[in-house]
Amino acid sequence: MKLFEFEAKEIIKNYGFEIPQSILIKKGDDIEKKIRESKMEPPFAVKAQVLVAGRGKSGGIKIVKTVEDAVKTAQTLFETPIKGIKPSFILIEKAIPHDKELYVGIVIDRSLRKPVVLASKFGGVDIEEIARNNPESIIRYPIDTFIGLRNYEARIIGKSIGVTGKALGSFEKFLTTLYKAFIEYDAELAESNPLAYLQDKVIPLDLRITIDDNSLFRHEDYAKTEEERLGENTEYEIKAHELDLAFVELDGDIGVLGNGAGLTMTTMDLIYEYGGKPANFLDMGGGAEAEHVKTCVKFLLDYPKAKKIFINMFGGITRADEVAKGVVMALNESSNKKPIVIRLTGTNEEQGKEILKQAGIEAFNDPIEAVKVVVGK
Amino acid sequence: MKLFEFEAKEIIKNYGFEIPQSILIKKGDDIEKKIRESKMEPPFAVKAQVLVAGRGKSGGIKIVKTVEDAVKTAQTLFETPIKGIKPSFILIEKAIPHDKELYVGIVIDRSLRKPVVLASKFGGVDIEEIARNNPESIIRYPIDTFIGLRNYEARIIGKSIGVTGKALGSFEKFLTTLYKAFIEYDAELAESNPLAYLQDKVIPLDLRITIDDNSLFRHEDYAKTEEERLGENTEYEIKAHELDLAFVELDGDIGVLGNGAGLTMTTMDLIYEYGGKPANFLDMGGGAEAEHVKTCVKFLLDYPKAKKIFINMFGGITRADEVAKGVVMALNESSNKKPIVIRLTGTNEEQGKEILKQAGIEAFNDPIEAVKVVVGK
Amino acid sequence: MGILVDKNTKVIVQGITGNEGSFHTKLMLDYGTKVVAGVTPGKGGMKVHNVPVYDTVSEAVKEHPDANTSIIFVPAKFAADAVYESVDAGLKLVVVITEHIPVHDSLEFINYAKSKGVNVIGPNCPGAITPGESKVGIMPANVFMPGPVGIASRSGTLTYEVSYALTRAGIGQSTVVGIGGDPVIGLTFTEVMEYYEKDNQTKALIIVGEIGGDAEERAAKMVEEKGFTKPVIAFIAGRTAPEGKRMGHAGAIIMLGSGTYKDKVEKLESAGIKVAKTPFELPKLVSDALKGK
Amino acid sequence: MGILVDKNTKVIVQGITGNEGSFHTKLMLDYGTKVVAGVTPGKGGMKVHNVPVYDTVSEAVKEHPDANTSIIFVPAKFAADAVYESVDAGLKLVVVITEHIPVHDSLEFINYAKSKGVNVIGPNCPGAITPGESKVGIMPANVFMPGPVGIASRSGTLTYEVSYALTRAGIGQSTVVGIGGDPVIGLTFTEVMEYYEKDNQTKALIIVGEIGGDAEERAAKMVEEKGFTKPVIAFIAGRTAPEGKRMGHAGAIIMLGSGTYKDKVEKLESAGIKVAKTPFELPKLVSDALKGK
Repeated sequence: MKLFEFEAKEIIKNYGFEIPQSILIKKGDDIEKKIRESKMEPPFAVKAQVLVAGRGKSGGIKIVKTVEDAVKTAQTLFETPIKGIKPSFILIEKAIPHDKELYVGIVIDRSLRKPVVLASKFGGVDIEEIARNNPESIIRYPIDTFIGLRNYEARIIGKSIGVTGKALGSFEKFLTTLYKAFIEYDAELAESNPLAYLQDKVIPLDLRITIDDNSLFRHEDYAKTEEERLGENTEYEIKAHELDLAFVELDGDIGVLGNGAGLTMTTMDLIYEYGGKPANFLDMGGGAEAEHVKTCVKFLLDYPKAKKIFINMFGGITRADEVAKGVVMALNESSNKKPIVIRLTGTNEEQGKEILKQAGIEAFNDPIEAVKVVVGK
Repeated sequence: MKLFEFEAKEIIKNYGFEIPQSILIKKGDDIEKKIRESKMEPPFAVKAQVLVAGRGKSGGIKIVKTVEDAVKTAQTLFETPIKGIKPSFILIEKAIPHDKELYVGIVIDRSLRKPVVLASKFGGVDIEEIARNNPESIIRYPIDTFIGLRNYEARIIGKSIGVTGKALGSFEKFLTTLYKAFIEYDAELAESNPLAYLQDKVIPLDLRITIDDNSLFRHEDYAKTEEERLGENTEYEIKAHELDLAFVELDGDIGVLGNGAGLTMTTMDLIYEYGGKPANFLDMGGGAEAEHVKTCVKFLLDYPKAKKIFINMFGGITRADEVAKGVVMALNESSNKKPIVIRLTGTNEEQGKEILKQAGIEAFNDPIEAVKVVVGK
Repeated sequence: MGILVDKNTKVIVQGITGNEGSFHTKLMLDYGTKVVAGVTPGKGGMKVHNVPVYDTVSEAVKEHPDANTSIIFVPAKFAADAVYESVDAGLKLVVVITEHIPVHDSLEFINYAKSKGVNVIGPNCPGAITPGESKVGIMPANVFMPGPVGIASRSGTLTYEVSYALTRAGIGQSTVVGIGGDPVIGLTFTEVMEYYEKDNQTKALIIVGEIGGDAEERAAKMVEEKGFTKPVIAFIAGRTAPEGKRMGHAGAIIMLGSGTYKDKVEKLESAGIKVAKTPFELPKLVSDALKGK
Repeated sequence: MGILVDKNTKVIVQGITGNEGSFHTKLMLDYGTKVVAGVTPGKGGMKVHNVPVYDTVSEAVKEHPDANTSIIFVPAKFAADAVYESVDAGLKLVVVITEHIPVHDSLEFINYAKSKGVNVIGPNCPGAITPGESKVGIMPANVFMPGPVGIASRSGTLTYEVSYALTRAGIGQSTVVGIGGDPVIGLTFTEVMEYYEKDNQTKALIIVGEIGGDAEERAAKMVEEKGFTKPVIAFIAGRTAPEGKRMGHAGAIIMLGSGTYKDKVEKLESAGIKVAKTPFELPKLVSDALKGK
């Protein structure tokens, strides 16, 4: 779960790290009054609070020199979709004049199985872009899981991206604070980009924290707000999320349902290999029962991008008869009709095929044969 | 720094562990109104909030059956000194009927250099008493510093003192919560005694947390309240604390000032060995300068128990001339006069002795000789 | 012989009284796996499919000192604790079936287990099976048969599919290890491969990877740098997966431009590892490899 | 030779630009100690008494790869970090002079150092000196002279007093180690004694203990159980200290009825260790012991 910039900054602030003065504007707020009351003086950075990447490039951040401009800009931003999404919040922040912009992020290194600090003196652009243009500038510093990030390590990292003098102490405090947030909020990613590097301190101009979804039971306040963060997903991804389905929207026209993530991806790949285009990823999971299969199939029947449906099911723990039952239930309950091709094999295969046969569906044994039929070649 | 019972319980409660309903009474509060507002029903435990040990035995805890009795008892307790101290707060708590009382504490094991959980099925009396009467009942379970106390370990500990069934889950939660407090509050001691063992849960009837004084910079809220906790110290210990002196009051009549804790203790021991009785422990510390020595000597001049003063100083990093200067300054500034015997040796010994000589004091070289003089034998 | 699990494997089932734990205990017993004890806090004294249940792993180990392996079915919230308990009780292999464990928990218990010399398989994995000897996992037993091919896979169902295809083609398996679909897992491809390298029964190896992370790239690098004496064939799922989206598995996501299908295939092929276009090509490719073609 | 510090000791001073750090760097240099570098974050490039200062220990070690020991003068709040830095930079002995370090910090860095095979002396200690070879600490140099007696002590000034008494009596010291007055310290009596046991120069050992904790009891137990080939004589400070009060040192407190003078003396004596009534008896007792009386 991605946190909004203002939420991430709030965390850092509560840990005692100074961030730029700001006010948060909701739609309908009296913006001018709020600015006046805050006693902030321009210039301001007016920033749309959206979760998609590339906000700056998409025009979501404006620097303004007067209160009047701030009000106007905020009103405009509320109505300006960024990658399709209109913001619900605008952050008006004291603009910080600065010369240098750093990149600092913490992620998990899968092969080391450790958190790793990424830092570069070339902040202000995506880490991918830094990796392309200045790969040698990126410091990778792994952190011991049990000891955590020590202050001296933060200083070493700061020094290695050119931070010196008084600002190094501020960098040390910032990075150890960011690491604390990374750990305490079960983050997959905690990142400041850009991190402004001033004479005597560093200031996070942007700040991003992504909480591991699996840990949300430890972060109940955020778990409650999960729905309002789905903005960056498509309409059907949001619907799938509400139904608790593992669904990803794709650009093709063949609806895909498989059991198990690997098999479902492979089914997509097979369709592509044989000249078709998958319309989605949808994994019914392991050990699915009829009711859940029904939900999945009905979802694909309702999903307009899917012109046909391909169900690829290998029965192991999942039983073929349960899947067949679920399919038939879905077809009976839904008014949408679409061509369906089913490959069914493994545990209780015979019973499953019989159930489908009675509903007029001939299931395939061989996935390749089945794929060829669904792509129509 | 010892926390009051109600403070320790507040910590555990904020971590999500259920404690008995209660209200905190300050002097001058309308006790009856507060009880009525809380909607608590009797019986209550009315408990003086003092930091000294043995509160129960000293009559600081009363069980009452009516609101009227609670009010009366609280009023009486405010006026009843416990080991010399009248409480500033009274806790009125819902009484919990229970059969069994456990002991659970966490301390630091010096030789293992690990936190260690102490637990016994014979709670309700001091751990010292348990150690005397039921030593085999005490479980000692050391905790890995980096991994912390795992839930399964809490269950093992609970089981080993006879907690079973649903209550074991509650015990697990309590002990892991107590350990969290122990770590996050830099505790030297975190202890519940008694911990009531009910059918389906455990409830901490008393709870004690002692914060390591050296860590108070991390616990600023408590550091601010340091003064009000000094009640269990003597008048002169409180004065010494205000002057930041390492002073302990003793029962004899010879005031002792040394440099270094070991040497100062040894000086006390020497006085005792030669038939005298030390009136205090006072360590001027290492590398003391004249101003600080002056403060120490003036303190002893004002300290009525000290009829004579013995200064034992071995010059290493501390310079004998600085000490001599400090002594002379104190004598000049104070109107109190007491016999002073000084042993002075080491760095700048000659200059020091010369300074004292001009003030009419003949310093000794040999501590034994000096001690014999001060004890008057 | 196979690797990691064999006829000497003596299993403790953590979470044995739950639905999944109980169900798969039955299936493991049916397969001949030596399940010696189960653990569920507060349920000590029960029996599940005639397997005695204890409150703690240390009690189970005390009564069954030959136990050497744990399989974990406990809910995600409590799974980390279950791993620590097994590691501290002296078991040598911990198989974590549980899905949705917080990744910071996995980081810690995997590092802890490693520091104690304990192997972890998973989390979010189907377990490991050495056909004909021992099944410590949730895979359907009937798709496997003993033979010369090792399989290491990030995916569950896909592994069954591949194994079944081999079995139908008359090619058996030495050991099949589902290493897990999470971003942070215990044994990864390279570590499992070191076991396969030493195993006499294994004559060829299939790697079933997927997009996300760089486990396949590292396997390729290891083969390239250290060499591997047995033929390796790979399949990678997720060729058509978009960037930045999790494909079912928490680990199956292309992030910061890394973990793409293209990268993986290039690295594997440049290390001399054949990459199958579909899993159904694998029996032919393996059969050729076994014949030295 | 002595133990722990000798003429091969190459010291890095952490907190060298502070008052104490700078002052004692001068005194150590005067004594002949090889102080090769200093560290103060943000002060890299300076010199203190001609010793080059670096921002980090790793930089100092890079420029002075023969450095093997650190002495720490940084404030309590930052001391733990300084220890981690030295340990991670590969130094083999860390002497922590700093007083008032939170005990939970000490617990962690001492365990960490131990796991990396690094010795910690202190915290809250005067350091160690091998007279005539190297002084890594804050003790006044003039009270020591080389000789056959090892001293391990929980107290600072008292140690100087004892050493001076020996020196005046013509009895020199092999190595004098102030192990520190905190409840949780790195090397304790038993560990230091293992070094003394192996040291050829040391012919007799003095233990200067004090009330609180059970370090002296453990030393007694070790002598009783494992034996110790050299005569040991002890002095314990705090015979007249009351229970439950801290006597200056954080570690000098009788708690929960343990750590009393009486207990310590009984245990030591029953292990055959003579306990002096005053520190001024020690020269005679040691002299007798050296003569085999």
